[in-house]
Amino acid sequence: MTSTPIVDLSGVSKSYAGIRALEAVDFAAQRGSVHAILGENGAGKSTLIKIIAGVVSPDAGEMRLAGKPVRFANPSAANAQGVVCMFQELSLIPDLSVADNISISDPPRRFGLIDHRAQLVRAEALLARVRCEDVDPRTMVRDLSLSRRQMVEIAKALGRHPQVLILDEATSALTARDVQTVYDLLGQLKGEGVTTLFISHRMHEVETLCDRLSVFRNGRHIETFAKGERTDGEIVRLMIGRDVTAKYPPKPPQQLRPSVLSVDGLAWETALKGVSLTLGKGEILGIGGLDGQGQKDLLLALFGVLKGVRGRADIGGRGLPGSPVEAKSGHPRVALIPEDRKTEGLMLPLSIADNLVTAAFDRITRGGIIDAARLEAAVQDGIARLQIKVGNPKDPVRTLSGGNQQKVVIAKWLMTDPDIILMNDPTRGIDIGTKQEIFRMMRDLADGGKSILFYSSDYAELIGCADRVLVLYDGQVVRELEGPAITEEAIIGASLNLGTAA
Amino acid sequence: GPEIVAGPGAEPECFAPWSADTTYMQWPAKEGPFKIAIVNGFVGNTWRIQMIKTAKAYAEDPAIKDKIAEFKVVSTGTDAPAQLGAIEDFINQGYDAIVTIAVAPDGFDRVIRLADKNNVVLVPFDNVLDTDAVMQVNEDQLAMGRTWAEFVMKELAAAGVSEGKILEVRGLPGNSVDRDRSIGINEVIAADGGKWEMVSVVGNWDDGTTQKVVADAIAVHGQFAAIVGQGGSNGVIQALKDAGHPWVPVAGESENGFRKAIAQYKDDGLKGISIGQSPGLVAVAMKAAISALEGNPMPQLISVPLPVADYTTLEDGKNFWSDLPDNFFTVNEFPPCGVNISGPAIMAKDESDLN
Amino acid sequence: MLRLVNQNRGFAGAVSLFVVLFVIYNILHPRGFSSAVLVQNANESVAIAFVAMAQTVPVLMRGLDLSVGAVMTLSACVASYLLTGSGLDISLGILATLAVGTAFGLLNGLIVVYGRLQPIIATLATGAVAIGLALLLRPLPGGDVDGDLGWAMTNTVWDFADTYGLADGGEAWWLAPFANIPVPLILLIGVALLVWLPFKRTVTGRTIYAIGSAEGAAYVSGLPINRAKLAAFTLAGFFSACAGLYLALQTSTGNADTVQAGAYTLNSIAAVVLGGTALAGGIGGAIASIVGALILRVISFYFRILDIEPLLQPLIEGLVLLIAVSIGAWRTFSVKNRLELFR
Amino acid sequence: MRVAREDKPLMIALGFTLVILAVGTGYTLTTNGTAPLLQPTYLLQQLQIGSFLGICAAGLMVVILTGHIDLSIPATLTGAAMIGTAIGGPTAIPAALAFGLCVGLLNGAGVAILRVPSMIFTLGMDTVLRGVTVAQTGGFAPQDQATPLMLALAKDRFLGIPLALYVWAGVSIVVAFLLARTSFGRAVYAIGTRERAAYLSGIRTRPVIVGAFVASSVCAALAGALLAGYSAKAYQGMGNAYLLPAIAAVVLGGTNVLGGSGRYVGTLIGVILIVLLNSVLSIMQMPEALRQIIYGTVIIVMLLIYGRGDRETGQ
Ligand SMILES: Nc1ncnc2c1ncn2[C@@H]1O[C@H](COP(=O)(O)OP(=O)(O)OP(=O)(O)O)[C@@H](O)[C@H]1O
Ligand SMILES: Nc1ncnc2c1ncn2[C@@H]1O[C@H](COP(=O)(O)OP(=O)(O)OP(=O)(O)O)[C@@H](O)[C@H]1O
Ligand SMILES: O[C@@H]1[C@@H](O)[C@H](O)OC[C@H]1O
Ligand SMILES: [Mg+2]
Ligand SMILES: [Mg+2]
Repeated sequence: MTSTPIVDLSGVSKSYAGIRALEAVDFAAQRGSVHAILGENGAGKSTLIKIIAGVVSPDAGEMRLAGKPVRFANPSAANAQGVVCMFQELSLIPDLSVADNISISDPPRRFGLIDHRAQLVRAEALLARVRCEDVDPRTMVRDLSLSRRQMVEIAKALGRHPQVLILDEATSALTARDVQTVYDLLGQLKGEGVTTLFISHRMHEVETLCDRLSVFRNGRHIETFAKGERTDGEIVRLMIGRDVTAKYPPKPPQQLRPSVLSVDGLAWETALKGVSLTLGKGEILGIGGLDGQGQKDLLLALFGVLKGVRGRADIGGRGLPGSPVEAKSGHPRVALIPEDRKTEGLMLPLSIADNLVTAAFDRITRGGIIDAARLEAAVQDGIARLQIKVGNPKDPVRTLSGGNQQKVVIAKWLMTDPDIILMNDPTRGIDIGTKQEIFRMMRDLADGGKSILFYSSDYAELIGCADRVLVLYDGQVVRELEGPAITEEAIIGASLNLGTAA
Repeated sequence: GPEIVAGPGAEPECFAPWSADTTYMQWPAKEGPFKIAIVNGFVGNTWRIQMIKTAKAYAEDPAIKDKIAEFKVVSTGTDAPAQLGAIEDFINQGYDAIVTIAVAPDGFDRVIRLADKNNVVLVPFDNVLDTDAVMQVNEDQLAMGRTWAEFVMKELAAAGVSEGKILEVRGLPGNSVDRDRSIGINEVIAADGGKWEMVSVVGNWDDGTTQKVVADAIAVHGQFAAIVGQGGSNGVIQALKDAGHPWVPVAGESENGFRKAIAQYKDDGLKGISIGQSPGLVAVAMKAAISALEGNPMPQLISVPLPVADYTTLEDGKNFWSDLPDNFFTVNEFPPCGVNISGPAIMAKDESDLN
Repeated sequence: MLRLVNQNRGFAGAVSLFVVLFVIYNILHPRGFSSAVLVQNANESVAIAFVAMAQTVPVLMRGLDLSVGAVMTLSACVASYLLTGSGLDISLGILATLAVGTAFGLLNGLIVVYGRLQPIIATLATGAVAIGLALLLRPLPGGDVDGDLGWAMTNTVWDFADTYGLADGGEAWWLAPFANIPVPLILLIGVALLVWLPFKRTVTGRTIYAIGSAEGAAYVSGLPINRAKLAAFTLAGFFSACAGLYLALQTSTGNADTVQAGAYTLNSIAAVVLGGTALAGGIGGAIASIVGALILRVISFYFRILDIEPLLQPLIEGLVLLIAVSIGAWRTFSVKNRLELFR
Repeated sequence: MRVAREDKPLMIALGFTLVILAVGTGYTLTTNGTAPLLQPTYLLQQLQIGSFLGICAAGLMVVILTGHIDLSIPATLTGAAMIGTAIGGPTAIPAALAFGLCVGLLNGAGVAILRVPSMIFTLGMDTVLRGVTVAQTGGFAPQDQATPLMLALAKDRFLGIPLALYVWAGVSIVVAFLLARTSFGRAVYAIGTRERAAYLSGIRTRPVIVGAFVASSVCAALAGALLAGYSAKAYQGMGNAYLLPAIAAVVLGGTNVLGGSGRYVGTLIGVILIVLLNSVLSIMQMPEALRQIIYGTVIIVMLLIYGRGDRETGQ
């Protein structure tokens, strides 16, 4: 471990409009290692890798690549030197084909012009490497599911022959099978001497994949150590500065709950093929299964977004809501924490305060006119309730870290005082500490008589958190698990629809 | 195409040659009835509407009705390619004559060549072309401008005014009549001994626009010694009234309202002259087209006299009507040609139906 | 094939609409399906088609260029001075005209890129500047464009050859298959084929699509954002100059017609949308906008065939346009996931 | 911090306004030895002329904030004036406004329900309405004289101040209040920022968008009624001069053309700036060519000084 580090940063600082994102960071990664970067939301991880990848330039400090000082003016300069990054927010172009995207900036050419045929061949080869033979390189990226997009993104990165490959929460939406593919790939790359910098909030991924770990907190590099040198508990303490004893709050005993929502034979287009379920008062009902089995459509249907849904539904004596407006103002009130906070949950340029109240204008107005005092109170209340770390509530919500943005989304919906909360993978990209707070809050809400329908792509969360779990496969509930029967094997087995035997 | 022939032409009292040098054209005679199209450019003002109505009424006139097999009117707006396209399309459709108000004085070379190739008679009128390759019908625009300016200079001199600002209200930019009138006006004023400062605004030949720009000009410049305006003269009067601007000599077109105002305020200083382009020119042009198709020799440039009236010659019920609305052009008929559709008849009658 | 249609649904719809309208027009026309009619139609459509192409490029990267009509007018005014004299003079004049429009487009690009202004407002302002310059050049319409050139460029290939005594005055056997094709159509298609299609197949061209689709993603993917933006506006300037050049040839004059400039700019947006290019960027193409422009034009052709009250013509034209753009709305009603309405 | 950033365009626009006044006054002082630009009567009169633009811009701003645009303002203004004067009598102004309301509802429906891009739907609407005005003027020489109320509103004064300015002030107060203090206003900003998120927040996006278009059309119609009063009549093309300056005023006032941000005061200052710029150019008797060039250059220079529009880098 004494050879020249491939990436070496010293004294790097960066602030955004007064907010310190990184402070005097020294960081090094060795050639051929898989190096995890850990830290809670807002710790500065993304900022660090953006600096390495040439997306933002540091205010101070310097960077060496294989010993040579470098300063990237833009991402293409970094690419040219073998630094390739998969960003937390995808960098694919939705309206171009998969093949176009994979060879986006340096396509094969004939007579100086892009050679579509060669591009296709190249895309097929790279997709095969990430075991995505099912993806047709001519489809538009916008028609792919999030998990497929992440795989395409990985294929695109591979195609750039990285020396240093950076994955910033690139696996947050991946399902078990794809995660395995990524493991294998990283293993291969390591063999070829490629360095991987890996950011994830999924501790088990970090444990299986990485050789070294660096922990960041509040923009500072706290410590770097080899895998196994520290226990999980110690790592978490380094990250969030305190102990996390139990990640999940205790579940109440199994009990009979009056139903607040039940659907029977819910069908929609080709995505839902007769889903039946009952959600009890005060219950956290988990939804599992491989990505894209209709879970998201189910939540959208219950929230009134989909048209032409068939089947019976009973929500407090009424059918499905016809629109989100009806959903949130009906009886019982329904809320949806949507899939993508950046485009569906938040209005990034608007202030934190404005975002907090967008679902609950009636709480801040009298006769349609905004009451300044009520507005102020509602905003303070929302911030306090989820302990959102904000400087000034008038700052654009864009300036918050991912985790805090997610809290804003949740707080916004709690402000409507919903009876039924639909959650679409609410902890995607959320750090351990915050996750714990969210789970705590979910349980408190449930104990307070709210009901939660909770989809997660992370089985561990379902196991730790849900009172009952339904596993969806191909638009149908294939398995219902309850109490001690909620195990990883059971969920994975049902997800792959491996017969009905337990 | 037409042959250049020696005069005189047919019906000289109607188709008067522009000048002694005017050449004559003759097309091979065709069997009627004919297919005739009108391709108007701009549609935005009263004059053009009155023109279109006159054309349609004239096509029904017993004197020519039987000579017309098909009659179509299109308005293309001010876009040159669209106007050229429409003319060419009518040529392709086998129309015999196309009467048009050109959106620009140049640029018609191609359609002229095509018309000649197909023996189609193309007759620009009102806004005519800068060419002698086609037969055209118009009043003398340069003379109109000069007469306006001379009148105003004479009235100012009579009132003992020899310096000040003169407001010129122009028509739709880029058209030939706007250009020629303006040249005439400015030529005369420049030659005058007085110390005149010209201020010019664009009124698009439209009352409303004119009223607005004149009001704005008064707001900015204070007072004018006189106003010389193309179509939209009602607007000039209205703007003067509204601003409480003293009555001064005004030259304008033949709108009924303008003439009414001159008659009413001539003693308060509104020494007015009203020379209108007649929307009835369209009828003269149509008649000329038919005559040409019948094989008659025609002057290349047909002159229709300027219908001059000023505060000394206005007469209620004869060349204006105090009981009729403001909004039509009084001069419409041209008896020497048998064009007897009067302004009130074509424009005011619907109004009275309404009320 | 099905995929291509599906991925270019707007374009496919536009082509079908145009074909239907055009065929019916020709059936109704006494001399339908003749080269004379085609020549006339082509002449009338070339300028707006070029302006529509110009508008497409910025729109693809989610910016509007409100100066295209003005740049066309400016170019036409320049051309009206230069398209005369010897063959060499004229050739240089053509190049100079194209250069002026292209340079103006580049200026737009520089302002948008380095001034970091929204294209729509930056070009609203530069459009005024272009019109001002055009008015300085041509306070009155005028000019002296070479007559033969005008004739040759606005007719069939045969006439072209005939005018310049090429290919045995147009009678050469090898010219026969093309003899009846309108020169304006060849110009239009030639520019599209030789400039637009190759450009689309460069990284810069692709970057324009990428910017319209997801600018942030394009940037982090290492695409040349600034170069693409400059290229987009420059290309828009070039196509606008082509329109101006043609306009000058067609009318043998330059006319600093503000109203016409404004109308062409607005119609170019309509053409772009009718062709199926998304105003939100990322989807569509210049070829599609040519079709859009043709649809706009063919609507007005009908007024010369059918007997329609002249004073109602503008109203009907508007209604047809409104209906045409609303036809796409059936998709809105068949959308099953309302989120798809908000992309 | 944030306040400063939002106020920057306002300060710059104000600064430019002063520069324009100074340049104009310098000119008149040297040529005529007078300073009409600094006389309250002259300024009031310019503002009176500016009120038509101001009212159009107020409505347009609401539409722009939702991320849309209303290109039908010219024909809506004209149409409303024509309908109003044709109907005449005491119902003239209500009729004009009702016409605006209908246009707004149609535009709103086309954009919010059919989801045709506003850029194109309102352009189509403008063409249709233009056609209506042509047919209307030509079909049966309609009555087009402004009613006494229209004349009074456009020209009379109260306490020395033109009534038109009171109307503009009233519209301003309503629009500013709507935007800043009502849930409608919040919804407008939310939709303009990200419609998808607004929809998923349970905001009634369709009625709000329709509302924005109604605001724009009704304002245009009101401006039409006033302008008819000012011009004493309604006429074709009377609205043509109000679209591009209105867009420019809104944007110069610091509103994002793509929606989501901007304050009403900015629009107000933007209008004043454009009105003064125009009148100074008239006073200087600038030929049309130079006028256009100066006009365009001023807009560009101002926006460059704002230095807004930070480069988008994703993340
Ligand atoms: N564009 C920006 N403008 C202002 N502040 C920013 C911006 N980007 C990041 N920040 C701030 O910088 C700090 C570090 O953010 P960064 O995105 O690096 O965190 P992170 O460790 O990647 O968090 P997460 O796990 O939530 O992705 C945070 O406080 C964040 O609010
Ligand atoms: N042979 C091919 N195989 C797969 N995809 C293709 C192929 N050819 C084109 N495409 C994709 O189709 C899209 C557009 O097609 P193309 O480049 O042929 O332009 P076009 O749509 O025909 O032309 P224009 O956009 O100018 O109207 C691009 O995204 C391109 O990647
Ligand atoms: O000749 C002009 C005509 O073309 C226009 O339409 O109205 C006014 C007339 O002066
Ligand atoms: Mg991050
Ligand atoms: Mg295409």
